[in-house]
Amino acid sequence: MSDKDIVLQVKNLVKYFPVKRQSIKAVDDVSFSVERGTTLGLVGESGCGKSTTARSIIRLYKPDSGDILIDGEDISGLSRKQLLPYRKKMQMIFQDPYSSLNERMTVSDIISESLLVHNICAPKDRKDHVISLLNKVGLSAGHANRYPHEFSGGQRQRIGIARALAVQPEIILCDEPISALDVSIQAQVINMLEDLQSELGLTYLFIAHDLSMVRHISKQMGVMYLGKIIELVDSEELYKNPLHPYSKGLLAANPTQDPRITKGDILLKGDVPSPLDVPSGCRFRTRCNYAKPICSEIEPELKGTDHQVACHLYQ
Amino acid sequence: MLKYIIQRLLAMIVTLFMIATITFFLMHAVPGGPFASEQKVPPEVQKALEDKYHLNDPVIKQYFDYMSGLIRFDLGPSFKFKGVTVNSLIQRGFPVSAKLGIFSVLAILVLGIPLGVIAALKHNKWQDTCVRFTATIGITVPSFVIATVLLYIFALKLRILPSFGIETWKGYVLPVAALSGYSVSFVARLTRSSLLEVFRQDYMRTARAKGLGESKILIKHGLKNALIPIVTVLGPLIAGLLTGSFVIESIFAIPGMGGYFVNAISNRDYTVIMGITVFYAAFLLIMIFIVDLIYGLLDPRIKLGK
Amino acid sequence: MNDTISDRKPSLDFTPVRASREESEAVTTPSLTYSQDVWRRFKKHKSAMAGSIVIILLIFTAVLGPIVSSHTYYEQELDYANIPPLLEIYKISEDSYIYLHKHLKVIRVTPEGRLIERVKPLKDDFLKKTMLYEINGVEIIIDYNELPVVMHDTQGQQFEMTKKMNKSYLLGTDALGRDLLIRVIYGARISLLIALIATLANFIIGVIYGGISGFAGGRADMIMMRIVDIISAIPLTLYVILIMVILGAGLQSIIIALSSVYWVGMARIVRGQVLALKEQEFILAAKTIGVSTFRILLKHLLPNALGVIVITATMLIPSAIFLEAFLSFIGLGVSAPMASWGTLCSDSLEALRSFPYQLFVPAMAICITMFAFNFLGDGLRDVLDPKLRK
Amino acid sequence: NQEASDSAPAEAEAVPSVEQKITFVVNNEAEDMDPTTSQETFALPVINNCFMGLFTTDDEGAQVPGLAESFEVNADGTIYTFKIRENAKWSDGKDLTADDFVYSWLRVMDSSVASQSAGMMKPYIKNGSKFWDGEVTAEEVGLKALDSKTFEVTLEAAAPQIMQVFNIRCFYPVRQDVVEANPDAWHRDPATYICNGPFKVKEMNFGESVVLIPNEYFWNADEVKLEEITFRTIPEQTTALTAMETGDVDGIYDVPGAEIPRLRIESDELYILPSCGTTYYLLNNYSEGLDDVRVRMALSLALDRTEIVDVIAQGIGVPALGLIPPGVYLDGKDFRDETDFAGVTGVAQIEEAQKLLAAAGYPNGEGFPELRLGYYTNPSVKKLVEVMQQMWKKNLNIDVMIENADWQVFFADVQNHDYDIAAMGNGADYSHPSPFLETFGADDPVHFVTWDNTEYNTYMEAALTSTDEKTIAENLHKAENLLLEESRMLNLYHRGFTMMMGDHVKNWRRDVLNMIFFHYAYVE
Amino acid sequence: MEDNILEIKNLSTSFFTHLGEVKAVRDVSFSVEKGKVLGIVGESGSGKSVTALSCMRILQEPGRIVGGEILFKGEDLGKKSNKEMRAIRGNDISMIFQNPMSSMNAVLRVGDQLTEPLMEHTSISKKDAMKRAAELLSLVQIPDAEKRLRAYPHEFSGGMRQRAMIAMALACDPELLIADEPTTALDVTTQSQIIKLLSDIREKLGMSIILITHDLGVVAEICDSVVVMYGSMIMEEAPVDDIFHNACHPYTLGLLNSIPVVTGDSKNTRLEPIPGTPPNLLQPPPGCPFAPRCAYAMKVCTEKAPQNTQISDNHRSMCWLLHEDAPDNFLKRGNPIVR
Ligand SMILES: Nc1ncnc2c1ncn2[C@@H]1O[C@H](COP(=O)(O)OP(=O)(O)OP(=O)(O)O)[C@@H](O)[C@H]1O
Ligand SMILES: Nc1ncnc2c1ncn2[C@@H]1O[C@H](COP(=O)(O)OP(=O)(O)OP(=O)(O)O)[C@@H](O)[C@H]1O
Ligand SMILES: [Mg+2]
Ligand SMILES: [Mg+2]
Repeated sequence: MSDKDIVLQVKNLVKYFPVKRQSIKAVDDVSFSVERGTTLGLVGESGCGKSTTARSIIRLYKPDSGDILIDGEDISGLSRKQLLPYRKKMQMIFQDPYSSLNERMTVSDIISESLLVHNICAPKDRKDHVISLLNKVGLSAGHANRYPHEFSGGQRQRIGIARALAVQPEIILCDEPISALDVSIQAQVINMLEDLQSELGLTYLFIAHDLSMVRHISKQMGVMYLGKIIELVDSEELYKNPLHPYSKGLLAANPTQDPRITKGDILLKGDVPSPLDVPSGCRFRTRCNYAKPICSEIEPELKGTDHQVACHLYQ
Repeated sequence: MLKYIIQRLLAMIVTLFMIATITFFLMHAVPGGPFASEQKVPPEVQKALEDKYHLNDPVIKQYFDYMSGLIRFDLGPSFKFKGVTVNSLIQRGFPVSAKLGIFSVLAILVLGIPLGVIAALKHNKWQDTCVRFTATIGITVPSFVIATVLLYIFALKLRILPSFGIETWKGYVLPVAALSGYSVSFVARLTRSSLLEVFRQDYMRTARAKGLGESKILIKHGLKNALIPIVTVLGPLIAGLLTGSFVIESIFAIPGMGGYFVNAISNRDYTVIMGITVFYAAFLLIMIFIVDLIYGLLDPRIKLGK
Repeated sequence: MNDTISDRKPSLDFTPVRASREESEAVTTPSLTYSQDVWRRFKKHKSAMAGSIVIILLIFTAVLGPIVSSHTYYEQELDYANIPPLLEIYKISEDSYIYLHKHLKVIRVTPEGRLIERVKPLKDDFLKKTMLYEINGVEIIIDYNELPVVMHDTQGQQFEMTKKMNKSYLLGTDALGRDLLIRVIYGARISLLIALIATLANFIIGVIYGGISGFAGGRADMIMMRIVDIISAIPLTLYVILIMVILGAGLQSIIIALSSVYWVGMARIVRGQVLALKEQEFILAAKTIGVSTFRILLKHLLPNALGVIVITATMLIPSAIFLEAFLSFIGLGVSAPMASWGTLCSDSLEALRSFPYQLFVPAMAICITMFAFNFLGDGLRDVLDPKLRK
Repeated sequence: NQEASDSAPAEAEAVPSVEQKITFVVNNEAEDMDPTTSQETFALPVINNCFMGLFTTDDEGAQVPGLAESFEVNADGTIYTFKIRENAKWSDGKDLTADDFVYSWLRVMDSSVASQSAGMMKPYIKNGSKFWDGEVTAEEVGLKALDSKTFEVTLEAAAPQIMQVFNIRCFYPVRQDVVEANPDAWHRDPATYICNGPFKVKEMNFGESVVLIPNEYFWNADEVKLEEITFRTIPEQTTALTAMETGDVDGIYDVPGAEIPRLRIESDELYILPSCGTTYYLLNNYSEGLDDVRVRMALSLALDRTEIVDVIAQGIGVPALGLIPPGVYLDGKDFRDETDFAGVTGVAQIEEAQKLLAAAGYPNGEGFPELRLGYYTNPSVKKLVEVMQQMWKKNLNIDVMIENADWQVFFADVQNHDYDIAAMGNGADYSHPSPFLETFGADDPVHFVTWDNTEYNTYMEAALTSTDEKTIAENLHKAENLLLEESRMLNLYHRGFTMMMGDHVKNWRRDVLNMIFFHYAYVE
Repeated sequence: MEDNILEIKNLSTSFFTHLGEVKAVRDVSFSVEKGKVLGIVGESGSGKSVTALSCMRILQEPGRIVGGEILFKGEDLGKKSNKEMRAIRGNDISMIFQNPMSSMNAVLRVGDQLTEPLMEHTSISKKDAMKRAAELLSLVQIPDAEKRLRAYPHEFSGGMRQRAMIAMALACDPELLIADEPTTALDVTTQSQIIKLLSDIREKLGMSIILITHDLGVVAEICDSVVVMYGSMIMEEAPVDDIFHNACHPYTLGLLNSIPVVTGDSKNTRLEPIPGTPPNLLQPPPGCPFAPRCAYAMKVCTEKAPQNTQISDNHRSMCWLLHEDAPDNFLKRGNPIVR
């Protein structure tokens, strides 16, 4: 891996949320790295810790342990002030295009706030800068003085992207940026993200439920389950040859999008166990059709070179 | 849960202690004293009185004496009302005030909330307008005006209600009306807006889709949710109502607790000021605590102690 | 839809029109800035408009009223004390009319209801309960042995009575014979100022305190809220007296008194709002950008809580107006003869039975103001909140 | 009156033979019901009807024997020997003796008891003040029980006003055993409230009412007719008036000023009585401007006292041209009749006032410093100061700033002489000029007047040490005249007193100080 | 057609807001066959939910049905009194909603909410109702049903809540179930469970379902026929196979093009989104609502509302491109999409 240009590396990231005397193990020892200019997709069911991972990386949360290396520098322990330069390198796009924009600020205010905080350009150029950003995400200068409520979900999401782009980041963490959008709009956003990536050489961490979209955009994919990555592999490979039973289930659950194709049985049954009460050994064993006695005793590690998987079936 | 309650109680005691301390020093910082303002009392008599009540001790000593009494729930003797302890003053006054207060709380329940419900149900209809109008007046016009006007109309002009006292049930009508005017109006408004908010919620639509009748939807689904914000304001409101109002009690000549308080301040009746303040504060804190507990009951999502 | 195709056929035009990207992206609502949009909706919001017009009128009256009035707020005419707005005028002779006051004062008036002068009785017989007056040579006897009081001439002939509006004092006079109208107008200056101060205190202290408490959360929040509890439990009168002793009476003391206690309700409410808002994603977004806490509070959280804040602020105005009356009563307020609405109200209570209009006038002023503020507040909430538009 | 006629038959129906019960309103809960320590007015209705002193009041309000059936005075007027009635008893049947008097009076002068009334007894009684200071023992105080029914009092010096002084509550006897059993609270419990007057206490409902029933051991119990008196506490005067007008109560003190003109017309039950008090405002002669007697006089002359009485006092007072109210008799004459009013009249003398002001260097008010007119939180005082402010503005073209404060703060300021003009007044504890005049003397213990005039002090000294009524009167007149010539204060009006009592209540009495006695009252 | 359980004819619904009339549903007609699943797809704001709510007559103020008929088993629901409607709601027709989080009352126990329709429409005792509720919960595959009845909604996961909602809707064995985006807020895994559940239940109970969604994948899996809505109007109605393989409306095609292809190498195929955003229904475009976004729009499209073209028996499309006078185009020639 050393010859590759790694922009973002996460090592053994752990984030627990204390609740009463217990703690929610939202992210439990997660490691991965992302090459510059590529996209890492992160999928998994609701509550498996995708957002927490992203938020810990961008330091909205303070990780309990682990390192977050941006261009090789660890930012996991930095203070708010020290973080400021790294905020320029890394930005985030949020899931909900409605709650992620302040209803009472104009689009231009929203975008120029980034410019202001980081002193990116002279005050008099700010307006032009905002307009160029808007153009970049497919909006026009005429939109600058409007308020978020005048935009559709897709447009709002573009505003969110423009806000993230304003600081000229290298990495963008996309936390389910399309989940709340209509199909017809989702494609608009995905296309734009792809265009921006090729244009600006951005690196994405892309989080979503929808496997087909993630697969479409990302080079590598990680499958998360209950705070852990259980499979990490090239996305085409994951599609063609998922190893972990959970990945298989996820794939199978994805709608076929063609009435002529009839799907096989659903592999996944039941719900994700409570993160307060993580099963011993392999976390997935409670829903796994292939569970063996060993699964309840020893926690499988993520192993493999190109195709990493954490499952006793392959160890 | 138990740990939570203990934690809350400890916090309450600390708060109470702070309130007592601040009030104590504030009180002593204000000019005058319980015996300092009598025109006809010669200085040596005044000094004798002050000696008798230890008012010539250093303030710090008085403070520690008071606090040690407070710990034993001994609020000391009233300086003004000779032969009356603050404990007995509260013991006598509080039940009277509380009686009025309970009726006012009842008024909130049987009048304030239903009026709010009607207004919400008849959103933007004449009923709604009426309720909003009356409620605004109720919030605007202070109790002393309401009390005086009511007394004039019902006791003097119509002569259907007694002019003072609460010896008979009729006696309660006017004081309760005047006392609860603000709270009823406030709660009516709050109920209305809270209910309108609830009406917008998805589960109301679900209930409708089940084929439930409107009244059932309202009571079972609407009200319980709408009550949550109301309960939060009810705590301090009830504490205020139950501990008595100076204005109402003096206008209607009701021997409650509120009546003494304002006089105690202008008389600098130190122990009474302290006693009633501490009692009220404790009551307020307990009410807030109870409200939190009820809150937890009403809304299962709220886990106490979290 | 019911047109048959054949009817319309000739007019159908099948030339392709390529929708340009610009066009298809265009938002179909007219482009307005937030403030323009708010203003446009505000103009359409009838009750908000009505409320603000009333408030503007009130302010105008408060500022300009004294200029046009022939009376001053302090000028006393003790002879004309307690004259109501509606006069019962008796015609004594062709050119002399009198107004008989409830307290059996006799005042000569013009037939239109303008006061000329007070006439002193020639004789006031306590025991027989009669009074003798002479007006323009006509002797009249007022007999109050039996109620209602009768007034007749020496032959026992009663006089013709008409009711007229008081032209000298439109809303009557107070216990010292001062024009109530102008006093209410002057009162508006104080009471509206108090409303303003209270609102400012709420906005500046309450909102910021509550905002910080809610945003900080955890231990800081706990301590800050306990302080609020403490402030609301400590007797107000005590520190008001202390403030008075230290600073003396006057506006600055009122401002300090109001702003030291008046914001706690607002602080609680803002805190609640901020607690709910701070988990929203736009706050997280601001944090990821590196926006400072203070700016997040000021630019992001508070504007979004504004609707609730405005409503609460308007609800708190009447209690501020009456709190001022109380403060004035214990010596903190503006000094007499200046009077606020609150003091006018409480001063009039003593004479409520004889002269209810003295309460009615300032109380109406307060009520009208409150309705105006309420309308405005409700309207503002609607208008400020773009979400309501969705 | 329509309403009255409506309710009348109903009452007649309900009560065939008239119940001997009345309810009388007091405005506040009594601070202290112990006659020896109490100093405030709200306890008086109870104390006056339950206790009796050496003297009491007859129908005309004149002083007549009470517990003492007779007394003797020695030649220089320093030793009084009282013969206590043989049938004087306590309400529990025990005999009332001279020892009871000795005990009670010593109690008043005992500094550890800290009786607020001590100041009204100890200066008169021989060694009283020394006893207070702990310099002498009880035996040395001029109080002696010669036998069980003979009580001898030795005065410090002859005192002209002593006969009135003996009427004050603190000279009433209290019962040693109950007091000592519970010195602080004996008077709060009907069971221990042992008294000696026509009535005794049946119930005490703190903050609400005190109910009296006849005391069968009262020496004149046969004449007592009322079966029950309820003193009901109603703090709000307007409520009390409402209750009075609706017939819920039978009598009230202190009618709200604003209602008086109406009641004068409508009601037969209103009593407007003179009260032994004067409202005057203090002038600080160290304040700039006020240090000039011409200015002070100008301020005084510019006030229209008749209007003040009419508008503020609703006609229940009398314009005060001097300090001593009418009805104070000395040497057989009404003290006021002899007063020279230094040119002050009932109406304003504007020209005179303007001249004086000009002479003092402020023609037409020019350059006159803005004076502060301080008053305390009270609605009717507020009206008064507003009227005065206007009168000065109109008549003298000077500005006065009104300052309001909580009574305690105000009083502290006055005591520190931090005022220009301050609202004040005096109501007497006994009907005599000296309590009024003493305020301005050097000896006044509560020294809030900024005046130390040797001439004045000499007159006062001469008056207070004399036993000859004529000398006393002469000197007191000289003192008062000096006050008025110097225009040392703004005498405004002599207070009146209002109360209402139902027509059906007969034979109640009041004394010059407007104490109400129901001893022999009855309901018709 | 006797086997139509529900027939909507020319339904129009508007919201009379202070800004003006929002025409949320315009002249919509379709029918649901007995025992079949009808899908309604379309972008957000196209009027799907309002159509459903209109059927149930539970529109909120200021919404009003302004025209058309709603024939349920031949009877016009629009003419029924409120009381009659109440007897039908939750009993003959029931509905489940998009957001299981907010559609359940958070302060009432799941059991209470489940038994509500039972208690309302049948004279069942509380105890029996509880028993039935437990059965229903097991039917929707919630384990430990009896215990779960006492739980509060927040103690359920999203999927469980939605299942509970379904159970609630099934309580009185309705003949028609309207599911308004039942899976939008859920995970893919849960979504597929719910879809499976719905189709199982349909088979088991033989009821008809209207499934509202904007996810074509879901439609493909379960629906028998599909109505495509856009801008408060119906664009196309067809059997599910035709929608995916013989779509005759540019909007339907646009929708299909926006989703990444499941099979094959997705990396090189660029997605083809429909440009632009849906119209504002306060001032809907005069002609075809889709015209402003349509790549093939013609002058007529911007002027006249499109007319109905019957492609086959049960396939109709509303597009001027299909007009006989329209220039020859791909729609007439057949589906251009290669999938
Ligand atoms: N601030 C927090 N406090 C306590 N627990 C939290 C907090 N944020 C997240 N969690 C918990 O951590 C776990 C992981 O949450 P996270 O939001 O990272 O999941 P996710 O994979 O993003 O899910 P989704 O797809 O629903 O967004 C969940 O169980 C959640 O309840
Ligand atoms: N209460 C309402 N007041 C005003 N307009 C409304 C109301 N409810 C819905 N609308 C409008 O009606 C139109 C259709 O809304 P509807 O909810 O049916 O859309 P939908 O197709 O269900 O969209 P989604 O996929 O977002 O649920 C929208 O333009 C919406 O703005
Ligand atoms: Mg997430
Ligand atoms: Mg919908």
